[in-house]
Amino acid sequence: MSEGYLYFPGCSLKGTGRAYEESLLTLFRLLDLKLEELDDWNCCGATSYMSIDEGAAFALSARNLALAQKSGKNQIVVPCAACYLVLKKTQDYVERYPEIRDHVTASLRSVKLPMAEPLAIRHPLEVLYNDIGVGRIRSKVVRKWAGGPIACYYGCQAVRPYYEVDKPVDPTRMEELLEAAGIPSVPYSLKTKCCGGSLTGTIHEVGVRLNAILLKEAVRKGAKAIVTLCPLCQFNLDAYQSEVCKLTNQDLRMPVFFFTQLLGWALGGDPRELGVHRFISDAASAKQWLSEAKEVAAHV
Amino acid sequence: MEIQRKLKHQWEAHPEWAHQVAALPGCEKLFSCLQCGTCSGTCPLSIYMDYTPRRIINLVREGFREEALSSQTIWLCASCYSCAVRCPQKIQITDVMYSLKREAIKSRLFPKRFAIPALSREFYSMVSRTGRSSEMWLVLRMAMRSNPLILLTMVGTGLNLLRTGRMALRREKIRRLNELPRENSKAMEVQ
Amino acid sequence: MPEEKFEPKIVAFFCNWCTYMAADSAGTSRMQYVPNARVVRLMCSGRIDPQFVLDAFAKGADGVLIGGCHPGDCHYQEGNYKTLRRITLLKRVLKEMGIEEDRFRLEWISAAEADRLRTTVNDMVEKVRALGPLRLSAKEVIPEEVAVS
Amino acid sequence: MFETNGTARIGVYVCHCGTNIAGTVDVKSLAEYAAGLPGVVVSREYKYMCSDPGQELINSDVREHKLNRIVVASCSPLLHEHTFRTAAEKSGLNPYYAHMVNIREHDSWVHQGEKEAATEKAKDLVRAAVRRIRYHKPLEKGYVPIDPNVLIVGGGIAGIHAALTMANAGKHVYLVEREPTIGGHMAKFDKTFPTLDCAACILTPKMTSVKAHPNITLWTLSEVTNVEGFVGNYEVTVTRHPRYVHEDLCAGCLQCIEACVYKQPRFDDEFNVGLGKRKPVYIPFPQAVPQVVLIDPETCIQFKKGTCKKTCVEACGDRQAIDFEQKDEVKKIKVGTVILATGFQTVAAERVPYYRYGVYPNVYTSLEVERLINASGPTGGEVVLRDGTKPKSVGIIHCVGSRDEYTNKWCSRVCCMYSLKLAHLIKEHTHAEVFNFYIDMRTPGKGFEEFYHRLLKEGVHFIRGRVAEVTDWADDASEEGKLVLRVEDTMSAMVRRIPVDMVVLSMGLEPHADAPEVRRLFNISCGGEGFFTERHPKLAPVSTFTDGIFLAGCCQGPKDIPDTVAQAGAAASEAMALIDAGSVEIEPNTAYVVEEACSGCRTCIVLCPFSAISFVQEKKKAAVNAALCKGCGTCVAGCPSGSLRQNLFEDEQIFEEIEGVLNYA
Repeated sequence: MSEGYLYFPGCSLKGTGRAYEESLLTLFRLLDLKLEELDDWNCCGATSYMSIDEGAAFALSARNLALAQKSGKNQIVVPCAACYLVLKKTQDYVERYPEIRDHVTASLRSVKLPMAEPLAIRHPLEVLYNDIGVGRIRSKVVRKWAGGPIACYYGCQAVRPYYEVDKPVDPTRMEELLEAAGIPSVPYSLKTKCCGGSLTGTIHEVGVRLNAILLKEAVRKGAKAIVTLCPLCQFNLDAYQSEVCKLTNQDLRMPVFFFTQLLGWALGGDPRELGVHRFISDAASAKQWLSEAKEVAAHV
Repeated sequence: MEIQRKLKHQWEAHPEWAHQVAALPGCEKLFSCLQCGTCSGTCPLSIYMDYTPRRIINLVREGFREEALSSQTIWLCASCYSCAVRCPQKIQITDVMYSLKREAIKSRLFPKRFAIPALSREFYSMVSRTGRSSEMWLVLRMAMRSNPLILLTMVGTGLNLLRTGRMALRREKIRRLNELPRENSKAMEVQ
Repeated sequence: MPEEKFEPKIVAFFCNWCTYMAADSAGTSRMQYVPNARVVRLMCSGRIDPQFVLDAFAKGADGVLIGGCHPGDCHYQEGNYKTLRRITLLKRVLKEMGIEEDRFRLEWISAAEADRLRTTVNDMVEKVRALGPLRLSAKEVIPEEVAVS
Repeated sequence: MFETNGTARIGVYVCHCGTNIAGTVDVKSLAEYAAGLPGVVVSREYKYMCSDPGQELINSDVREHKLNRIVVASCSPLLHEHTFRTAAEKSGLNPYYAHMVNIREHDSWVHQGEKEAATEKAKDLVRAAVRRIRYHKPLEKGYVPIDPNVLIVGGGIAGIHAALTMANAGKHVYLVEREPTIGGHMAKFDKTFPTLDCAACILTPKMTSVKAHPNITLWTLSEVTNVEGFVGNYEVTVTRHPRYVHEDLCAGCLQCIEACVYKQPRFDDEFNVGLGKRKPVYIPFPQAVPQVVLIDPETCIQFKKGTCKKTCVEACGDRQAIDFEQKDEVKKIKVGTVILATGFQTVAAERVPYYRYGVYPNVYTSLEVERLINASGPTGGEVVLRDGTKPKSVGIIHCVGSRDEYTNKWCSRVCCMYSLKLAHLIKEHTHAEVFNFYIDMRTPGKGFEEFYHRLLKEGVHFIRGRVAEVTDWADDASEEGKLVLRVEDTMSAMVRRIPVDMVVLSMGLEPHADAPEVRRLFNISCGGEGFFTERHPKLAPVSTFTDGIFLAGCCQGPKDIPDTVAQAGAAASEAMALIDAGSVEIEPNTAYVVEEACSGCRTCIVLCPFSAISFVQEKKKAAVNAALCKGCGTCVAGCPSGSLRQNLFEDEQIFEEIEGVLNYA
C-alpha cells in the first residue's frame, strides 16, 4: 500500500455526503492508507448525463481517467456508488465498443489528453476487505458497540452490473467487516434494492415510497440503524425519514450511517472527524452511539 | 372517464426504427427478448410505470416509437441495473432505457412538466459549464423549469441540510474548463 | 491483383471426425463466414504430409489451415499428436522460406465447435489478407524431400 | 465392366438440393464449367441427385456414355457418400469410382447472399474432385464380422428397455449401471404424466425381468473404464466397484440392516435426494434391483475405525454374504455393438441463486418433491414442509436453469409437463392453492394439452411470467412468515407479489457432469451443450458417427419417458440389424506397403496406435494387417521412403486435390 491510492470524491462527497468523505479520510488515516485526491477532477456525469448525450457522457468521465493516468498511479478509490459505476462503465464500454472508443479518444485528443490505459477503479469497501482484511480490522478495534444490530444496505450501482465490490445476490462484506468491529447485523433481504436515487427530488412521492419500503423492512428485521456505502442512499434514507414516518404512520426513525463512520469509530476515530454532527434523522442516537465509547482490548 | 381507441394499424409501426435502436451500444440483444417479465418482476419501480419494462422492450421491438418514447417508464427508470443483470437473455435493458431517454429528449416526446428530463438537462448544462454539479443550484433550476411547487416539498430538507452543513452554497468549478467535452447543441436546443 | 481487392486462397486440411464435422454443422446451423477456404478432407490430421503443405504454398495458396481433433480426442487415439510434432518442425522450414507465421495455422476444432471454426476461418483470412498475396522468391525451391515424422 | 484405371470418362452431377444449393450457387454455370474440365464426358445439374430419378440419371449415363468415374457435387459425404457409391455400383462400376463434393454444408449454406464467391468456390472444389478421381482405383469392399453380444451403458428406463428388447430377441446383453440399483430417475418419480399411472407400477416389473433374464448380465455399481476395437469387435473393460456384499450370497432379507449398530438411520439417503436417512448398510429402495444390500464405506464404523461389533455379519449368519475385504473387480468383455443410455442430471438449484434454494428451507427442487409425493418416499407420500406442516399455498416455478444464458440455453422439454403433474398431485395431497409460473406453456404430446386443460379446470393458477425473486421480505401482515414470489403477471401486465408456504423449482435437464469422459471413452462427439450427437438429427437419430455405437434416452437430449422408450427400442433394433447382418462393410481406406520401395526403417511401426504394422524379418520389410488398420494414414505421412500408401487417400489423389482447388488447370 506504500504508493497509496488516488481518490475520486465526486460531487456529493463535497456536499450532502460530506460525512462520507470525512469518515473515509479518517478511517484510511487510522489504517495508514494514503489517499491522494485526483487534481481538478470533474463530475462523473451520473445518470442524467447519459440521458442526454452518450458520447459526451463517456468523454466527460474519461477525462477523469485520463487525469488519473497522468498522475502515474494505477488505482483509484471511488466511494460514491454512482461515480464508481460511471467510471467503471466508461472504461468497460470504451474497451468493448470501437465507436465509443473512437469518439472518446477524439474528444480527449482535442483537449490534449491521453486515452487512459485501463486502471483499477476500486470502491473503499472492497479495498478495506481485500487490501486490509477482516482480520486486521478486528485486531485494530478499540471501541465497543452499544448501538444494537444494524441493517447493511448496499443499494444498486456499487454491486451491479460489476461484481468486484461484492457478490451480486447476497453481498456480505459490509456485514463481515462490521462484525469484525463488534457491530452485529440483521439479515436484510432488501440490501440490494434501489432507493430510487434522484427520484426523491423529481417524482418525490415515488422516491419516498421506495425509501419507506427499505426502512419498514429494516425495522421489521429488528435493525436499530441502517449502514450504507453510497452518498445518495444515505441522503434519501436520512433526509426523508420524517416524511416516510408520516406516510406510513409508523415510527421508523433510525440513524443512517456510512460504513466508514462505524469502522472509523470502532478503530478509535474522533467522532467529530467522522461527521457525527451531520445526521438529520435520529441524530440523538447517532451521537450517543458514536461517542459513549468504552475502550476495549484490541480484540473482540 | 374517457374512452380510448386501442386498435393499431401496421402502418403506425416503425420496424426500421427498432433496428436502429438494436444497433446502439448495449441494445444488441433487443430481439432475443422472450417476454418473460423478469425485468419487470425485479424492477423496484415497475409498479409505478405506465408500461412495464418488458412491454417497453416489445414496443421498441415492434417499432411503436411514439408509445415507447412518450412513456413515463423510461423516466422512472433509476438505472439500478436489476433488470440488466437478471435478464435471462442478457439484454442490457438499462442501456435501452438510456437510448430511449436520449431520443425522447431530442424529439421532445417526453411527458410535459415532468421533472426528470428537466433535471437531466439542467444537470447536463451545469456540468458542461462548471465541470461539477452543485446539488442545490441544480434542484432550484430544475424546479423552475418543470414545476416550482416541488420546491415547497423541499424547504424542510433544505433547512436540515443547511443545519448539518451538508449543503454546498458555493458553486464548484474546475480549473481547466477547456478540457470538458463541448456541449452538444442538438441536445441542448430543447431548452 | 493488388489494385482490386485481394482475396486470399486458403487450403484447409480437415480431419474427418472433428473439424470436418464442425464445418458441416456450421453449415446446418447456417453460420456465415468468408468463402476463401477450400477444404481437403482427410481421415485424420495425422495423414498430413508436410509436402502437402509445401505443395499448397508452392502452387499458389496464400495460407494453409490444418484442423484436427483436440489432443486426447483423436478418433485414432494419437494421430493429432504426431501432427503436432510434424507441424512444429514444418513451421521452422516455412520460416526459413520466408513464409509469415500467420499464413500457416494448426487448430484443434472439435465437432461441437462450429462457431470456433467460423471465427478461425474469418480470423485467418483477415490476417492473410493483411499480409497480401504470397510471393515465393524465385530462388525459393521447395525441397522435394522433407523427411519429418 | 469398366473396371479400368486407364483413361477416365468422368460424369459430373451438380445437385440443386431444392433451393438449398441452387439458391446460392449458380448450378447451371457450375455444370457448364465442369463440362469443360479434362476427362469430363457428361455434366448435368439436377434438382435432387439423391432421389431415385437422380441416381437413375447416373445409371443411364454410365451405360450411354461409358462413364467410368462419377463426381457428385451436393451435400456432405458424411450424409450421402454411401448412396452414390451404391449408385455407381448399381450401374456396374466399382463403388470407389464415385466421389462427392460438399457444396452445401461447406458452401451454399455458409455463404448465403454471396452467389458469385460461392459459385467460384464450388468450381474450385469440383475441379479438385475431377482431378482427384482420375487417380481412383477399384477397391474391394472391406467387411468385418459382428460379435452378437451387446453392451448397454446405463440402467435407467432407456437402458432397461433396450436390454429387454435385445435379450428377448436372443442377443446377450451386458447391462452396466453405476448406481447400486437400476431404475434411474424414473424409479424416483411418483406418477408419470399425462396418464398419471404410477412410475413404480410400470417400471419395477421391467426391472425384475432384467434381473431374471437369462440373456442379460447385470452389473450394478460398475463403470466402463476402457474401450478398444471397432464396430463389431469392441473390447470393453468394466470395473465393478465393491458393494462389500456378495450379490450371489445375499438373499435380500435385510436383517443386516435391522442389526446394524446404528439403531436409527442417520445418513443422507441418496435415493431420496437427501430428504430421508439410511444406515451404513442399506438397500436404496424397497424394489431395488438387484435385491441386495450394500455397505457405504464412508459411513460404516468398520471401515472408518475397524472397531465395529459387526452385528450385520452376525445377522447374516451362515450365508456370509458380507465381505469387508471386497475390492474392485475388473471384467473384460467382447461386444459387437454398444448402446449408450447414460441419461441426464438436473441443474443444481444453487446455480439460480435468486430463488434462494438452500437459504430458505421451504424452497424445494422438483426431484425432492417427487420423493415427498412418492408413497415409498421419506414422508410416506405426505407433502409436508420441513417443519412437518402441510403447505396451504405452493408456487411452482418453471424453466429453472433452462432458457437462460446464465445456466442452460435450451428448453428442457419435460418441465412444463412434470410441473403440471406436480401441481395436480400437490393439490390432490394437500388441497393447497397452487400457482404455476411459466414463460411459455409447452404441451406438445399425446394427451398433454388435454392434461393442461384438466389442470385449468382443477383451479390451479397459471401465471405467465418468470419469477424474479423468492424473498422473505413481507410488505404487509398478509405476507408475514411466507415466502413471497415477486413476478410480472405478463398476461395482465401487472407486477404481483404472491405469498406461499412452499416453493418448487422445476429444474432443467443437462448432460451428466462426466459426459465428456464417456464421450471420449467411446469416441463419439457432443454438441456444444454437451449432449451426445446423433449421426443425423432426422435420418439417423439413434446412431453416432462411430459405427456400432448407438444412443438412447436423455444422454442425446432432454426427452420424456415415451420418447425415451421409443428411442431405446430404435437403438436396440439398429444394433440388431447390424448383428443379424453378421458382418458390416467398412471403408477400405487401409494403408498398404509397396514392398520394393520399403527400406525397412521401421519408422511406421511405432507410429501405428493399433499395432497394425509388423516387421517381416525374412523380407526385412514392413507389413500392414488390414484387419487391424483403421485408416488414419498417420504411418503413410510418416514414411520417409513413401512406400506406405493409403487407399482412397493416395498421395497423388491428395496432391491433385490441392492443385485442383488452387486453380491449376
